[in-house]
Amino acid sequence: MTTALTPSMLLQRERELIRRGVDRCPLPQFLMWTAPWFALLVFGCYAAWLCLSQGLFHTNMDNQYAFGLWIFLDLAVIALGAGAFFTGFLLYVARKQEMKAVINSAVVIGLVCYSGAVAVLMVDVGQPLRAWFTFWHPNVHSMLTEVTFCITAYLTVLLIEYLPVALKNRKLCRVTRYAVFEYELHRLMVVFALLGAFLSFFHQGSLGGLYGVLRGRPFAFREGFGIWPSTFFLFIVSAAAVGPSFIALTTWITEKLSGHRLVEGRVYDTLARISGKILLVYVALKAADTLVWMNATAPARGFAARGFYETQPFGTWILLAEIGVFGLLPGWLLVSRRARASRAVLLCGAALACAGVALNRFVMTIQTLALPTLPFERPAQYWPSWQEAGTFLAVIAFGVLVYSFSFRYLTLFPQERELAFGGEKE
Amino acid sequence: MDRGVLVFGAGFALAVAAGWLILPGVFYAKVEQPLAFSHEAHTQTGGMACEDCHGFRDDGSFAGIPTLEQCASCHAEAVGTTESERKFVEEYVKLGREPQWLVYSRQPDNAWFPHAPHVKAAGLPCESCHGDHGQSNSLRPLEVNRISGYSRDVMGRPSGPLGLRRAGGMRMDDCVRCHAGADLRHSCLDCHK
Amino acid sequence: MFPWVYGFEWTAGRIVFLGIFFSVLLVMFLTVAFVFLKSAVHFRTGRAYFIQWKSLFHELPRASRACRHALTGHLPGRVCEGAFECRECSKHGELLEQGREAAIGAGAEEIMGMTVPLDRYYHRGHCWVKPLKKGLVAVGLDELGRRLVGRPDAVETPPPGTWLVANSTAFWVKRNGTAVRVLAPVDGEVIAAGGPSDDWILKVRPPAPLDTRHLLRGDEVRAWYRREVERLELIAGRADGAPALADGGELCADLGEAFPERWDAVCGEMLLDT
Amino acid sequence: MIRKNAEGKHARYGMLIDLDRCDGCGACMVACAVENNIPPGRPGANARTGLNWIKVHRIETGGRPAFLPIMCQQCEDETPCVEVCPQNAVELDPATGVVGQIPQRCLGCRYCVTACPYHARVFNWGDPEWPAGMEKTLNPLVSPRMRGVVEKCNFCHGRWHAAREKAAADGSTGNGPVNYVPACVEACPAGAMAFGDLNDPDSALTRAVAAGEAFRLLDLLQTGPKTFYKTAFAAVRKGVAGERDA
Repeated sequence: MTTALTPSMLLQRERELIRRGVDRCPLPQFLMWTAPWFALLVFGCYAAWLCLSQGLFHTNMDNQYAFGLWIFLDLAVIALGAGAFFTGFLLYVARKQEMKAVINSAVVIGLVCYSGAVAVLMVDVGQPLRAWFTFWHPNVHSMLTEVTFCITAYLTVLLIEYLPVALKNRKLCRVTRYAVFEYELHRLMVVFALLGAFLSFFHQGSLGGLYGVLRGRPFAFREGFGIWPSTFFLFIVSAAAVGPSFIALTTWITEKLSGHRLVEGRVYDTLARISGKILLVYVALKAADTLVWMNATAPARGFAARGFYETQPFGTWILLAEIGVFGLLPGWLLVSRRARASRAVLLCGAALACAGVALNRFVMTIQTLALPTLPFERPAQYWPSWQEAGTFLAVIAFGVLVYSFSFRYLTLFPQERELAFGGEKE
Repeated sequence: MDRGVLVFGAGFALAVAAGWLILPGVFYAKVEQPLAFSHEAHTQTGGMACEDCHGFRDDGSFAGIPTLEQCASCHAEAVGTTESERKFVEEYVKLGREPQWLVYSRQPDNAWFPHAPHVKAAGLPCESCHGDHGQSNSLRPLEVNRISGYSRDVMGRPSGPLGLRRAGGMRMDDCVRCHAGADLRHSCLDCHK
Repeated sequence: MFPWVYGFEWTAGRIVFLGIFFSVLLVMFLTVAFVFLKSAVHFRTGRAYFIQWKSLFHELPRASRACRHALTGHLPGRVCEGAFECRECSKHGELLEQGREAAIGAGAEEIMGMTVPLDRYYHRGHCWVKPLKKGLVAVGLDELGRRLVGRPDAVETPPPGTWLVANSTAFWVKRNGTAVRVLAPVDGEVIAAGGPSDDWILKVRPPAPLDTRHLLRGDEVRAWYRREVERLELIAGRADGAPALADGGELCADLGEAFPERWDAVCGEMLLDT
Repeated sequence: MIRKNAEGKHARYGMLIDLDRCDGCGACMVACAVENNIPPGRPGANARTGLNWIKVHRIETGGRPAFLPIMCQQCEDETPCVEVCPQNAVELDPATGVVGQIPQRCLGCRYCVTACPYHARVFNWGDPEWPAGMEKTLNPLVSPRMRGVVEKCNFCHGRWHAAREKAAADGSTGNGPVNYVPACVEACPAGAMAFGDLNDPDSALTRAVAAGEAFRLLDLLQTGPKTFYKTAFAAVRKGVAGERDA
């Protein structure tokens, strides 16, 4: 028996993909929301295609500014995506049960951030088809090798972690095979949480090490411990610090956009408290590192630290902002019980912390490359081309779309159904 | 035995056989030389040595396949009675037309293979890479990699376990195998340009 | 990467680095392989359907997961962790030994305007089980279930011979272009399916002797019914324009007709479908 | 990875550039481009997107301007670019001291470009394009590079290959240090550039470096370049090497 598919039947079929007990806007409204993001994605893919098919002259990078907007984006989203590994660690290893409320969302955010970063890296390198060379002929002394290995392995871990979330879709979980597989996989999630934490530890660190080992760039170069420069550890701590903040922020944004309560209030509180504590540790380490660098590392290489901040627009303010406005301030806002009692203040703190880590990645990428090393050089100028910006925006759009679809069809916030009953008793 | 195992085994055998028989043709195209040529006739009957035709230039570079001029110094008129020689003299020598020989050993652009260090300095005989090409009676068709356009080998002979590998292969591994055996370790730019 | 790749050397750095990398890959592979294996074992031992239900069970709101002993007030506030599989529950076993098992009675009870016969067992998914002769049982929707479903467009029953597993799918009711799954109250082989005029829907031959430890009976049913009406009010009253029940009012006879838009959501949630 | 050779000697090729002789004519840049098959710049290419392996910088020193040719400095202590390459596309040849860049192994991540303090590494931002007919003039000893890879000066390795081949043909093993001159040195009309083997105590280069006048760029970064500079003028040295190094 075949019947024509009427629009109302189509809507009904679509509704049946959404779990019972949660409210989602009608399909047309959802499509309206996704349409501009799709448009942005298409535009960005066109920009990326230009770079892939014709060469990177489409960008405004050059032989002095060999890293640009894209590398900054990679570093920033990978730091923000740290919420995935850190939440997993808190839930499965440290047994913080509140994290159950956001773990699925954190996994999707991690997946989005890492896949976006890998995708944009593939546009950024000149010969993406040779990406496998790093695996085949690895130079184990290079920080980038460590990054490549860990990120691909971790992306695999994230995909595996995403599987149970995806298989819990209302239609998919009716397939007994999927449901049983999901159930058993979920029971062993602690293995992947540990693997994720282990891999993240190394690649977040290696991304910092990436700059710390640049002896040719005294602004970035740091002494370290063993094979790892101090930036290795700073990156790990800062990523762990902002991961929970970013989860809190995205959860709140999703709550506002969907118009539903998704997690209990104390989840925000826990996320903020953890984030704030680690952020303060980070600020202390960062300050100590800066002092050592200013007084020992840089002068030993013939560079006065003062000179690094004489290039406009990278004045001393940028260092002060990083440590003060985007470090100490959010750290205090998130740690102080009184301050974070207000949801607005808590979210401000979280936003400042996230902005702070992005600023740090910006400084490490862009300021490092802008500063001259040879005494007669002038500071380099760089402004991204529309192709670079387009590819950047495509990654953002990709992230929003994956998250939106996941939110609609999967259970990102297990408490949502409970909260819809008005209960907050757990 | 389980029927499934049998089916699997048969399928596996079929796949292996197909790969063995069909894949070389997929990867390599066979191209015939413009003229039949017998090395044997020159070396055995004519008593010539390799370097009589394939010599070095003054700057140390290897001259490779002889020019028409070199050939014509003996073959201004037909020396023997074969059909291919008659064709060579009439269609090439008399008309002054260079035969477009296909070179089995043309190297990729980024590889630098000098004959002098191998032949003169290390004293390797030609046969170590080119096999018994010098004693062959006919020219094998050139097997061209359909993607890269390079020859499959430099006319080596079967070697390796079961005789499946050819000496004088054109891959970097084939160079490396010999160099590693001679305990010569290199940097990339030694052989790449 | 591998010893046979050109340029590979057995240096300490390489051994440590690649050793860790391959270990990570191995752990990932082994874990996933183990999960596949474990799943296969569940299918072989017949636990797959129960596990499917168990995994879905934890998605249900707390209000839908109350322990039967919480309903009767013996264990206040207790939430079931065992997917309503009281046969495997140690707590339930303890209480049974203390003689807390309610007895199956006779007659019927009027609860909130609904007739609930007490001569049978009830499953949390609103199916009753009534022992018949020759070791057969009849399975049907209780009155609340019938009012929720109303007059279904179709009831999709499994063909005779199908083996039902308790808490897995028993049959589907179709309405308004969508379908709600009804949970099987007992294990057993389907013998026959009833027509629209029958008050039962399936006749099942469960393994003898009939195990009813996981089913509600007697006093429990009363408490449970009151809780279920409360739950319905919560679910139905959640969204604006939903069928709110006036206190003391009676549930309409056909929810699917009264509120076609919300039928799928309300009926599905009440019947513990996901 | 030390090569065995009959002579048992390894070279450390280096260079000494006399800044007082360089008048910034750019002949070295042209000779380098011709020798190494460097394609003409793309439309809109500038000093920072072009493919020059050697660049002559003009430096204001207060008095007369100085000209400073910079190419790969062939660092030999913890060579910044070698360390960072994820896939061993950059290596320091222990037999010649030349930092080799293998375009066919390069994936174009540009981490080495970032790591080099001398900006001696250049990236192919697009496909190489030669004007019609010009591709026939390419140097067969040097393979042209493709889009998306990094390249840089290797002290004219094509000439080194040719010198080795000649040496082997002449009866040497062809494995020891060979004598050759990079194109820039050959082209310099002022004779400002000297090339030689720093391991050879008798070479003019070694003697000049040993004489103590020579200095290196960014010496304090401890990268150990094998390219030396010299000048008799303190102002020039200060302008080129900075306050601390001077």
